[in-house]
Amino acid sequence: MKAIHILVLASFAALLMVAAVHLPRRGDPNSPANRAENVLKGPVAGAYYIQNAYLDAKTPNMVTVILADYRGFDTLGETVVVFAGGVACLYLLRRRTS
Amino acid sequence: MNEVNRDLLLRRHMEGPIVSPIVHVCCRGLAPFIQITGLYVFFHGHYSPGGGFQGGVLLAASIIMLRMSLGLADSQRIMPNRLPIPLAALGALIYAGTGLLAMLWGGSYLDYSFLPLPMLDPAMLRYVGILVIELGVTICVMSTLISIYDNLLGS
Amino acid sequence: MLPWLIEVILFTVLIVAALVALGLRNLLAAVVTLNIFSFMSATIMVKLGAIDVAFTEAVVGAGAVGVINILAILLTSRKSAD
Amino acid sequence: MSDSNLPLLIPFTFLLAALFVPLAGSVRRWASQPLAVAAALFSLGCSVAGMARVFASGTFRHYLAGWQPPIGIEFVFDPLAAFFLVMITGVGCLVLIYSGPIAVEEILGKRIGFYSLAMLLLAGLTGMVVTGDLFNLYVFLEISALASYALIAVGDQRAPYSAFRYLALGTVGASLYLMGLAFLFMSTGTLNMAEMAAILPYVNQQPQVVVGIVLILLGAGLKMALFPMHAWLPDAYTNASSPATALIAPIGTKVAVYLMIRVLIISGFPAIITIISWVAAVGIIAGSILAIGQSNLKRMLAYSSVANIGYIVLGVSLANPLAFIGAVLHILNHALMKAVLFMSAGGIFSKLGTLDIFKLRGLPKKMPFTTAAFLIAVFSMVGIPPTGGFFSKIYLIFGAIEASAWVFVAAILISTVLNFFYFFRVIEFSFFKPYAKTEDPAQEQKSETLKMDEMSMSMLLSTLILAAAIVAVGVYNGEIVDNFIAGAVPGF
Amino acid sequence: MTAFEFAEGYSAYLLLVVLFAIGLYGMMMKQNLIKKIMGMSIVQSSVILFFIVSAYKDDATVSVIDYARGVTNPDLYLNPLPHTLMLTAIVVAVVTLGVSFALVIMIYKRFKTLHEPTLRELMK
Repeated sequence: MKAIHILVLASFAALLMVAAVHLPRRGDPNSPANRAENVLKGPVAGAYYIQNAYLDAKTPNMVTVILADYRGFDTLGETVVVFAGGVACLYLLRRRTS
Repeated sequence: MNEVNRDLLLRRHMEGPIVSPIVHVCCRGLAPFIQITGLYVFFHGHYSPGGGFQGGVLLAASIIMLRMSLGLADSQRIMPNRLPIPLAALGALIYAGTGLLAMLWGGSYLDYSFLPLPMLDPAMLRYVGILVIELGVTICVMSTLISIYDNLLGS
Repeated sequence: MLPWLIEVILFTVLIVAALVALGLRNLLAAVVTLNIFSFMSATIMVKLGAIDVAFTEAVVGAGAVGVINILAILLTSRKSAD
Repeated sequence: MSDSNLPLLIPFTFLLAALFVPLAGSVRRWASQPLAVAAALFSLGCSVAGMARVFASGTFRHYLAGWQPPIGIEFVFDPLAAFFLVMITGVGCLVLIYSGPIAVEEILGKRIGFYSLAMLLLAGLTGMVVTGDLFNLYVFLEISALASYALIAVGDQRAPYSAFRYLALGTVGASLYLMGLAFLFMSTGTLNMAEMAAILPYVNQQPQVVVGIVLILLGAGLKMALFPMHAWLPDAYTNASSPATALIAPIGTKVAVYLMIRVLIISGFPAIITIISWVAAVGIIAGSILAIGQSNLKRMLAYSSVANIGYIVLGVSLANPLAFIGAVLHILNHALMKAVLFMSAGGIFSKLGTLDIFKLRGLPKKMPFTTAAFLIAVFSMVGIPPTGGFFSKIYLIFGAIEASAWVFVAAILISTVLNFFYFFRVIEFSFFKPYAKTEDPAQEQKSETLKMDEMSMSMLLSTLILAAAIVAVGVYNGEIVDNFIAGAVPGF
Repeated sequence: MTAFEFAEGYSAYLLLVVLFAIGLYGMMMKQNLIKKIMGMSIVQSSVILFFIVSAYKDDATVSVIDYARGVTNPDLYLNPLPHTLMLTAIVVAVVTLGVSFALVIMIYKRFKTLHEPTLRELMK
């Protein structure tokens, strides 16, 4: 049984490795996520953020601008996840009152 | 061994300060510095790594450290047990409310350039808006982590 | 020299830390090893230039996860069968 | 505020309610349930209004923070999303009305937490449906997942362990999803669903894209408990408290199916759907056979959920319009049926104190209305004509015939027979068994002196409304398909 | 492509896939629930690092504005988008960890063990 699990896991890892070597190489400035224009001639998010973050929010740290403004709803979701964790722990561990 | 540990831990937290004065003094002395660092990290998130979440974790770490050294009873003065969850809700509300304010003033949700502050251009408004919502994140993260610690301990 | 070779070394340390953490029977030691793991991943993030993420990982690994981990182990059992 | 805020308002109302429930609950303990119901009603209104607008003037979007994608996040309200939103908010609203009295009984003193988490769960589910951004979807996925772990963990003695298993498998599912998203993001450079659908044809046959899609589908399969990955589901549904099960079972897994549909649409139904449809067909049969072996009512229903997820996935993966319509209609039907079944199971447990199928004697006399609702849901489950289940199965069978996949037709038919067997046992033991021959005379005495002892009014009312909805879906299935589902069918 | 270039470009991905598999191994094979949680956090860390590696660019600097470089050429800065996404993912991972420990403590209070085969026995 254990051997079968390890075999499944190894083949899964092998599959991922085969896929991973077809990804753009590490550090490629022209990979689809890093370049400035995609195949549809539209803007790519990463390059747009680099070029416009300071102009849009007067904030030098691009990550902060993306976190709080461009993708602000992700961060609201993150805050709600934190809140959910707090409520979940309260719900699970607080002794029953009354 | 394990049971002894557990009892020791709980007794320390229920009854009061632990025996060693060195630990006591060190923790009390260290806590304000951690808090200052947390506030710095929160306010300086615009210019360097940092921001609401990291600042919130640092503030929570300082208070958790006080809880560990002073005991649950004494550290109640700093952050009462009942407070964290309403405070976390308040933090998330600051965030959600800022977005809602922008929406009520005519923009999309979370579009800070529509915030009703006079005499600021959109870029500055975004700067301010980011600061406000980071404040909400800080409060929420800080109080939630303290709440998780309290609940894990008090279960 | 070869900057990426440093990365490979760091990744190797990371994997070794993960294996050791999973292998140790004393859970307290395993948690400490997992803190090493978290610190190593923060180091790799710095090497890759993700300073914000590295800072978060370091703060979280030291301030939140470590405390919660140790608390949970003190409240439950410290020995593991495997 | 304009009309295009509607897609935002639906999850946002739930988020806001989740924050306000602890605040209001700490002042007045009883205030938590009405607040939750009010939020669900408001969201239902928003969903219906949005649905009307979608069918009047087409898909509309809300750009969060005013940034157009791919720079920002967008919320998309299209026909498929509208259908799911109305279903989730409607069922959620009725379950929340139902949960009032039974929550007092089963999770006394934790009601504030329960309603806050229920709001978070609904926020996560509706957010997953409405978002147009793959990473934002992950965030909502985690919100709903965290809420459901906690909801499941409070119940009988074994509940925390089953919740832990759910947490472990759910986290693996989310990690697989994120890994697949990493592969897709690195090869397309975008996170927006529409843009990714436009870019994927340029890179479609490359191995990293295929593996990325497979990883996402694996993650979704873990979340929806598709057959070989269903290990967490029976324990979780059996051991959780009744209101939590009634809330999670009808709608929780459906949203993972929605995620699968979205990913398949984005990637243009790649060749792996053949494998998925075989897996689903095996799941249909296996779930039905496993359900026959159970003696606990909730556990039997949980295994039947596994089988029904198989139906839905089979319909989606056959990739033709008829089967797709059948799958979407079956999602609605299954949500209604499972809601009714679990709600009446909760009522039965609170009045009879047992869920053992062999001890349900006298149920029709004691709880006539609950039994009626239960029977309607069972008829729909088996597929008896005036109810909704019949028509969705017919669509699925026609879809399978159109794809000339006779094995799948056989699987659906065999599973119908198996369905009949395991539900017939419940009916047999509650209606037809004589009252004699029990080992426990006290029990005997209790069941002999039967008086009508129904669930409380709000529980009964919401159960009956849902049971009526099952019949209504059956009677008006043509209109529902023509008006609401036909617009959501993607081009194959 | 020489073996050298291959190692430079892909060693990080391959090692992270190995890490992912190690985490999954911990979750599947280890019988102690706390060990399973450790495996879980290893899996999450590997995914986070995978995204971080994808953001790397040769000869680029960290994503805080360097006024000497200007912002017109995006090749001079690392891609900030995956960094942001992973900040959120780290938070999610931490909160999941907290909830899982809450569950573990509940289980330990009821059954006085965290050994999975024993727990399965007790469940019957």
